Amino acid sequence: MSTPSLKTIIEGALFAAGGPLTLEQLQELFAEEERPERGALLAAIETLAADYVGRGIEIAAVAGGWRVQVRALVAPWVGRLWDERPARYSRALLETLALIAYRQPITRGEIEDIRGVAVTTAIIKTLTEREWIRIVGHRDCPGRPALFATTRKFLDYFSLRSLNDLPPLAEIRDPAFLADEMDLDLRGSLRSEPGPTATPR
Amino acid sequence: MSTPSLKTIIEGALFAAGGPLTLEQLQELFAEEERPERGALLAAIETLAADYVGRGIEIAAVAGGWRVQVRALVAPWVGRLWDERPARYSRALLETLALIAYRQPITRGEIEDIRGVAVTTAIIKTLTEREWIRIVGHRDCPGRPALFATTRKFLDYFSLRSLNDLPPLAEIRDPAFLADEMDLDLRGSLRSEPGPTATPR
Amino acid sequence: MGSAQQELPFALVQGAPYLTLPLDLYIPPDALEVFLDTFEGPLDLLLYLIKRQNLDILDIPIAVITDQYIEYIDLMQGLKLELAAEYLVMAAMLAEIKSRMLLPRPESLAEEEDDPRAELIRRLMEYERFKQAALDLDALPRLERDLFAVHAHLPAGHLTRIPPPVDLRELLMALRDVLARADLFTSHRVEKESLSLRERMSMVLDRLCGGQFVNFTALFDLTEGRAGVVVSFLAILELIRSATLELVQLEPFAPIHVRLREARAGGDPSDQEEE
Repeated sequence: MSTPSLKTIIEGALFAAGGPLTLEQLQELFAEEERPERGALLAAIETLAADYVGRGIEIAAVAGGWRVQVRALVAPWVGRLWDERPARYSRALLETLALIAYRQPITRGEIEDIRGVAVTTAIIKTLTEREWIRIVGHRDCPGRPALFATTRKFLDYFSLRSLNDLPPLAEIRDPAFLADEMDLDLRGSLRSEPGPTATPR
Repeated sequence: MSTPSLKTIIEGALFAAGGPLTLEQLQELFAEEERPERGALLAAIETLAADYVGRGIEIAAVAGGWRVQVRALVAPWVGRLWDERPARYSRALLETLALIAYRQPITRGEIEDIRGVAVTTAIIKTLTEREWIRIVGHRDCPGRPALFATTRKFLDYFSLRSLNDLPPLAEIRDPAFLADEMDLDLRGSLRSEPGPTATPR
Repeated sequence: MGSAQQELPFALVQGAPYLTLPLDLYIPPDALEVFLDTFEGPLDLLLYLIKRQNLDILDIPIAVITDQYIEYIDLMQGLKLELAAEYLVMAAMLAEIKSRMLLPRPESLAEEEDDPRAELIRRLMEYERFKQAALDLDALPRLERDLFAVHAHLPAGHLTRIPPPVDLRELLMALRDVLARADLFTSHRVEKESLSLRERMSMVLDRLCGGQFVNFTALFDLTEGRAGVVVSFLAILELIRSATLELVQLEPFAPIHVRLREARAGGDPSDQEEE
């Protein structure tokens, strides 16, 4: 039995893993003395990805590493494998999730201020159980409210490599008559948008 | 967006299914008027299988239909994905196991009533595969739900001679019980939750 | 973002989409409930009112919008629909802005800095950004809807899946959490219940798991002594009570047989278990 090529091994692993694999995880498939360099791994992944162009599946880079996924093009057919329709999320949930994604870390109260309505416990629970958000700390103010942030699972689920890949927030139109007064305020909120390194661990 | 080819759709479905698919199941992915003939499907599967010759995965005919599997040649490497760092069981699984131990024989519905949330099939499957629980009968009520009980293996694993060696419920309920006895040791093990570095399933 | 007005149906009434509200503001009562579900709060409703009339968010005719908003609120209250308190707070705020707008402003103050609408406009714009962000998020390709994870089968023999270790104390801790959540366990009955009884119930069920009839007496192990026999007896009674087992006696004084209550054919008292 000949030794299979690096590419073949990686292919088997990516297809079997059921989720994204990092370079480190791929390296660990090999015994210490035969462990490939990161460069060699990356090259193999690239070749693999090229092999799958135009097929029913593709190799995608997401926050958690590389993942093989069934392409969106065939989703209308493949989705029929399962009886249930894919979950649809309410506007309330999506707005809450968007606020957490773009403004993390953020408290429930701050979300409510922007949305103008209460955030139900059910929404927070659903987002937490899906492991899309988690508590990353508590604000140091009365009541010590929890600070929410998104997780890597959130990024993986929405096919994002980092928070930077989120669609850009709409620009604030500069209201002439408010210009001076609001300047600081708006700049302030813009600054807190996810920076390039804001990818949660 | 052009309509993907039959082969592309089948490829997507076989890879997404997570188990073998029959010709009938594949046919059902298509609306009635565009449903392919068995012959056309078989031809597409054959072409697909040929595409994967010499790669890290293959399309194999098994009793239940066609299935995507890791080639035996690379399996020794791929198998290491699950080698190290066994994942930890979820709180939901431990609660389910504890309830089966203390309230056996018990149905899934009864466990759900007490926990207040659904018990997933995956949890029951994991506990059954580990041979810690088994079905010992069925309750004579609508649906004839299975009754679960713990096994000899369960007792052995936890070094119990019988269920009577488990502490009485009243003792567990005492807030002092776990606080004193379990101290740092447990804290330590709880802290070592799996990181977001997706431990492959 | 604001230029293209979205022609999303504002409500669906008996399947027909309503793109605009009737001018006289009459809405069938059914639609009003849809209405409340359709809007995510007072800001959302205000945005709708503004967009519907192609008004510029930066220069809201506050009197008009306030009147319309309050008409909606009155209507909904008139129909006794439960209205979130936030809607009323907004109504009060609008009324206040309106009255401030009506007051003559001293010339000395730069009017830019004194526009009573400023805070409202800021909030509306901020909300609108995230309303759009939510739509964008929803449009991203996501797992389970647009994309699917692949699962290749790993041939047997290569999988040395190490099951996670579990500490007994961890198990008990989990149980304590459930107990804390479930009042069910406060009943004395459960607390007093002996685990040996439950264990015995499982053992009895195990003996019967084939679905065959078993001689009643064969379920007792006399070597266990009196206590053991009593536990077995109680276990069987408990299982009969919960309709898990059934007792069968073909004729008076004939041996009593026990089996799982399961509509399974092929069981006959004569093919009792060999002992």
